[in-house]
Parts: sequence; structure tokens; C-alpha cells
Amino acid sequence: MLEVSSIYLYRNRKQVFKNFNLNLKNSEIILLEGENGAGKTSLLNMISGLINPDKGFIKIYKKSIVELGNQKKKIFTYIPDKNCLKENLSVNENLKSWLNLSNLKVNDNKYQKALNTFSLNSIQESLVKSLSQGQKKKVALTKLLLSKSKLWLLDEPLNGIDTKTITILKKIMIQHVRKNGSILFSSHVKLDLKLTKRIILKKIVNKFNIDLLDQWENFQ
Amino acid sequence: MFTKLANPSTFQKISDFIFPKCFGLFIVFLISGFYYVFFSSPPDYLQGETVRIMYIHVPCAWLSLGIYSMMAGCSFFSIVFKHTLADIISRACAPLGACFTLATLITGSIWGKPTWGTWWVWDARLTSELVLFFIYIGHIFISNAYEDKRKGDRYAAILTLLGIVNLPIIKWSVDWWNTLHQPASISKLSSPSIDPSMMIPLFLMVFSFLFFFISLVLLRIKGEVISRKLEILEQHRA
Amino acid sequence: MGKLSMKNFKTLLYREFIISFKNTKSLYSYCTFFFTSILLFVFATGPDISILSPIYKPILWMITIFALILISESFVFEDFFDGSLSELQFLGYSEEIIFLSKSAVMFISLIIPNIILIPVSSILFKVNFLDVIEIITLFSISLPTITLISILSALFSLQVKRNKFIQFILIMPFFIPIIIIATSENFFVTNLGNEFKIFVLIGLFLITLPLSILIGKLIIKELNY
Amino acid sequence: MKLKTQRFFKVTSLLIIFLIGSSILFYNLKNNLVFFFSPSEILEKKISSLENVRLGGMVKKGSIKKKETEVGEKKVQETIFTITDFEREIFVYYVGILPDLFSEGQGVVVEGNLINENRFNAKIVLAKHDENYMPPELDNIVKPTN
Repeated sequence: MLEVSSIYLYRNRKQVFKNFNLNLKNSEIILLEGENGAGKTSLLNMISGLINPDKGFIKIYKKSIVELGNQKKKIFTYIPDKNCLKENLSVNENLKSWLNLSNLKVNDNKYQKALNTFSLNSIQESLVKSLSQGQKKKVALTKLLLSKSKLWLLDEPLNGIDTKTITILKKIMIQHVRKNGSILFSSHVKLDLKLTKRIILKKIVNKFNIDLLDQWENFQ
Repeated sequence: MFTKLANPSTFQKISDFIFPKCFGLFIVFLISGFYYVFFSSPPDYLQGETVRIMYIHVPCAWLSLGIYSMMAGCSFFSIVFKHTLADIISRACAPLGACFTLATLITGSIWGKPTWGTWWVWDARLTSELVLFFIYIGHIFISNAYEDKRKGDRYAAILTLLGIVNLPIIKWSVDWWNTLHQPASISKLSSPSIDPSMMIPLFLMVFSFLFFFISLVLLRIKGEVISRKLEILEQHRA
Repeated sequence: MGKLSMKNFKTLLYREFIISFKNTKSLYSYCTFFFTSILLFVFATGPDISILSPIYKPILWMITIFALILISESFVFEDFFDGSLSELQFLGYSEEIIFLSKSAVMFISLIIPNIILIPVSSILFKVNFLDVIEIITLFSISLPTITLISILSALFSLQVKRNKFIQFILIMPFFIPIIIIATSENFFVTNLGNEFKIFVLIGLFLITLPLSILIGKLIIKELNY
Repeated sequence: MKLKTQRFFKVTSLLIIFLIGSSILFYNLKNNLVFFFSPSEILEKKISSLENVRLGGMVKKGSIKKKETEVGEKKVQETIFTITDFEREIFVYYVGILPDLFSEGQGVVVEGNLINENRFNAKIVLAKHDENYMPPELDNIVKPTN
């Protein structure tokens, strides 16, 4: 399903990825771990096509992300660290606008059920700016329930939500995997979940040779 | 091939070899030029002694255009081939070009007051030269605005390539539109409408300014290369 | 491809409309700002028509540019900081369409209040009716160009986090030709017909449009790095 | 392949828009961006006496008349001269200090109002210098063309 092969990435002259490989098949869950700045978010951004790797390729269903272009929204759902919610709109308006952007049509029953999962029913008309940090995260996670894509990319989904919500999220993830879906997520918080694989990202330390300064390429 | 051949240290060797010669030539041309400008050249039949401003104004104006076209070439090179030397050269050129443009504007204004009777008019030549000055300033600001120098270089290169539209406007504005500024006195096609006794000091000054510019640019490139080396070292130490 | 990008453009346009028109506060504050500054000049100069009517155009432009700089920031900055700018990108909307839809909605949200406010305020300045029509046409032709440039400069200042001065540097040389042609009677262009002005402004717009799309695309892409 | 054609269409359409825009701009500016009008151009256009315009041309030989008048306690110089483009002529009235280069047979640009077909009231007089530079001795031998 998702194939990341021999990725190289430099950011601010520092190497973040060096010959990195990853393979995600159907009904698999992969957890990304690593200290801050090890490149978890960079990896997810690369997979979603926000950043281009310097070398190597990323393929989803044997197609590169650049080729996918407009079909990206059908293939994966990415919940980044930021919540992507407009403060001046209500919860309903935010989710409806998201549905509209990702070309999804959801009947009212399913919509209400999705809201009910994270018990957002009572606040669905209130403005996002009046919500707490955890509630905002819950609204963002509701998008997962509304989406129909097989691949979920989650960047720190457990940040700022309570234990009750974590168990709900765990349940949702297990359900998704059972339905042949696959999940790639990063987290600091321990989640007791049956993982297929756990990838620990490490900062790359390159040995620097002073003779390298004698070539223009190294100035780049 | 060019990328492989010129590595920073050979480039440094070449420029260290050229620099003293350029500076020497600059001094020689400047002294002989000043002798001609102040003692050996006649005043103009109309302007009188004011004509001597021209010997600074014209070289500055030519250099301001020349430097810009050089920067545009470098920007093209840096966008297409991504060679750092091109970025370093245009970064070294921009402040010098801005200074020459400012000198052109100021000397022109000093000349304009007694000749035309005004310090400044919104004439096509003058305005386009002012726009050139703004573009130089924009280049300096954009290339220094980013923490990552390469990013700044790229955007500055784009600005330089966009601003190249201004060059033909400056050059031919006096021919296309009726302006207050007089048309060019020296052109390839026709015989110059400037007397030989004034041409000699003019060209002496042009060459002296040219060598002055070359030696300054070499110095600035050297400084820029060293500062980039230091930056890389610092990043790898951390 | 053309149909698809048209559909994408419509979807984005709809989104931007909802976001900007839910925010009615900014519209109110714009109208208040407009009338206070206009009244300020009316009170300061007194009822003399010969002073009042020539300064009408510059005041109008001053208000518009001030509003543009403020609005363009809110249009771009909010979307960037809550992450929805990158959301649009990973949902598969191309950067050109994002840039275009933003500028289109910003243009509409500025032109609608102005078309109503200009005739009303021109009564205070005793500008005659034909001049008002001329002002509105020149204004609405030159506004798109200026909108594009100011969104671009907002994107630039977002990218250059520590340097606000760059916005000024960008706006200075690129606004000036448009404002000169839209407002001046004879500056270096001596006494010209309005058709000439309209054509020049359209030409300037057609030049600015592709350039700003290309540069805007580049910047929006690079904001993720 | 599909991606490349898409990009090709985007870039070409943008380029076409750019070219159309620049040709519109260039065509209009080439005909209309002027610093001043010549006397025959200014007389063709119907310009009201309230509008500020610039008029340029040669000062006709033997047309300069200077007069010192007193306005209040100040002495001011009043100058009357004719601007010509060798087709039409216009009388120019000017009160104030003239630039050094202002002389007969020399180019000049004046800013002010065209009162009627004959008379132009100048507020500012700018001398236009030509591209000829020569020492004063030569001036007596070779006269510049024009």
C-alpha cells in the first residue's frame, strides 16, 4: 500500500534521513518513535506530499504522490499536529467545510454518529475558539470517522486528550485495521495496542571533513 | 565542467593574483583621469565648468547598468545550474551597484540644477534609474532576509531576473519618449557627438571606475566565501 | 483537467467566502475606518470645494491600501498558523488555485463595500457624478493587481519571520506605477485620456497575474519546509 | 507524461497572458508616455486653460525679450519668448529666474497653462541640454546641427 524507499532528506544543511525505508501493507499499524527533531513530522509531511525528498521515492498504491495530485484526498487522511480548524467557525461549519473540501458526502445519521463517538454533540454549534485544547483535538479526530480512505496518517494524535478519549481512539483504530485499513502514526504517549512494527527514528550524526570546504557543492 | 574546475581555493588563488593588478590599474587611471578632468580638459561651450560632473556621472551610470546585467547573468546561472559562486557574485555586486546608482542619481541631480534649472524631474530616464536603485535595495534586503542564505539567494535571483525589464527601458528611454534628459552622446553606430578632448578624460574615468569595481568585488567575494565557510563549520560543530 | 481545476477552484472559493463573510466584524471595522478618515479630512480642510475634491482620490487610495495590508495579513496568516494552508495542500489542491481563490475573495470583499461607500462619500467631497464613475472604474480595474501584490507580500513576510521591512520594500516599487496611473492627472504622463489609463492598468494586471501566481506558488510550497 | 503536459499547459497559458499584458502596456506607453508635448501636438489636442501641461521645443532665435518689473518691493524678471518645433509657434510668458543654459536656439521645456492658441503662461522653465559636448573655441567653427 505505502512504500517508502531509500529516502534522503536534508533540512537546513542537516541530514534528516539517510537511506530510509518503510513498507506499510493492508491492515497494519506502524508507530513512529524518536526524540524531538528526529524527523517524525518530516516523514509524515513527505508521505502527504508537503515536502519533496531530495532522493528516493514514495509510492502509494504504486503511484508516486506527485502523480496522484487531486486524488490524494481519496487515498489518505492526514491529521497533522496542528488542528486545521478555523477559530471563527462553529464545529459543524468546520467539519462541513472539510467534507466539502475532500469531496465527501455523508448522510446526517452517520454524521451525528461520528460526532457522538467523541461526545461532541452538545458543542456542535459552538465556535471553535470557545473550545478547549482537548476538544479541538477531538473535533480534528472526528474527521477520521467521516473519511472513507484506507490509509490514515496521524501526527501525535494523543497529544492533549484524556484517557477516556484515548481508549475510544484505540477502539477506532482497531476497527479501521479490521476493515483492511492501515495506520501510520507517531506518538510520545505509550499506547497499548497490537502494533505490527515500531520504527525508532534517530538523529543522524555525520562526520565532517574540513577538506569538504574545498568544493562549491558543499556550500549549497 | 566549470563547476568541477573552479573550486574555492583555486578561485581564491586566481582572484588574489588579479586583485593587486586591478587595484594598481585603478590608481593609475584615476590619477591620469583626474589630471585630465581638472586641468587638461576644456569647459563646455554651453555648460561651462559644470560639464566636469559628467566625468563621474557617466561612468557611474554605465557601471550601474553593467553591474546589473552581470547580476542578471549570475542569477540566470544560479537558477539554472544552481552554482553557489553565481549567488556569491551577485550578492557581492548588489551593494556596489546600489552605490553606483545612487552616485549617478546624486551627481545627475547636482548637474541638473544649474543646467536644467531643477534638482529632479519625473522624466522617464530619471524615474527608471530610480527604479533600478529600488531593485538593488530590494535585492540586498531579500538576499539578507532569510536565515537560510540559499533561500534568500533564490528569491533575490528571481527579483533580479524580473527587474531586467528595466534595463532596456533605461537605455532607450531617451529615444522612445521625448524626455528632458539628452540622448546618448556616445553610440556605436554614429560618430560620437562629444569632442575628443572630452572623450579622453571620460574614458580614463570609465576605466578607473571599472577597475575600482572589479577590485572591490573580488574583495567582497573573498569575504563572502570565508563567511560561508565559517557558517558551515559552525553548523557542523553544533 | 480544466474541468477538474475549475471545480476545485469553486470549492475553494466557497470555503474562502464562508470564512471571510462569517467574519462580519472586519467589514464593520472597515466601514467605520473608511468614514472616520473621510470625515477627518472633511473637518480638517473645511467646506472649500477647490481643496476638497482634488484630495478625494488620494484619500480613497490611502484608506484602501491601509485596509489591504491589514486584510491580506489576516487572509494569509490565519490560514498558515492554524495549519489549514497545508491542509489544503495535502488534500490535493494545487498552490496556484489556493493563491487565486484567496486573491479573488479578497478582491470581492474589498470591492463590494467600496462600490457602495465611494458614491456615498463623494457627496461629502462634492465630486461630480461623472468623476465618481471614472474613479470607480479606475479603482476596480487597478484593485485586482494591488490585491495580488499585497497577498504576495503577506506571503513573503510570513516566510521571512524576522523581517517585516520586506513587505514595505515589495510594496513600494510595485504599487507606485499602478497608483500613479490610477490617480494622477499629469505626472510624467501628460494629460491622457481615460481609455489609455484603463488599457495600461489592464496590461499591468495581465503582467502581474502570471508572475504573482508563479511566485505565490513557490512561496506556498516552501512554507512547509 | 500526463503531469508534464499539464505543467506545459499551465506555463504556456501563463506566458501567453504575460505576453498579451506586456504588449498592451508597451503599445499604450510607447504612444502616450511623454514628458512634454511639442507645440503642434499641444495645439491639436483641445486642452483647457486650467490644465497643467508641459510644452517643449526650441527657443526661436531673436525672440527673447526680458523686462525688469517691480512687484511690491521685489524686483522680478519677466521674460517673453517663442517656442517652436519649426511648424507651429507659441508665445511663452514667464516670471522668475531662468536656468543658466536658457538661450536662443536651445531646447527648453516649460510647465504651465495654455491660455489660448498663442499664449502659454509658464510656471517652471527647464532648459533641455542636447547631446553635444565641445570646448567653446570649437563652437565658433562648427555649429551643431539642428
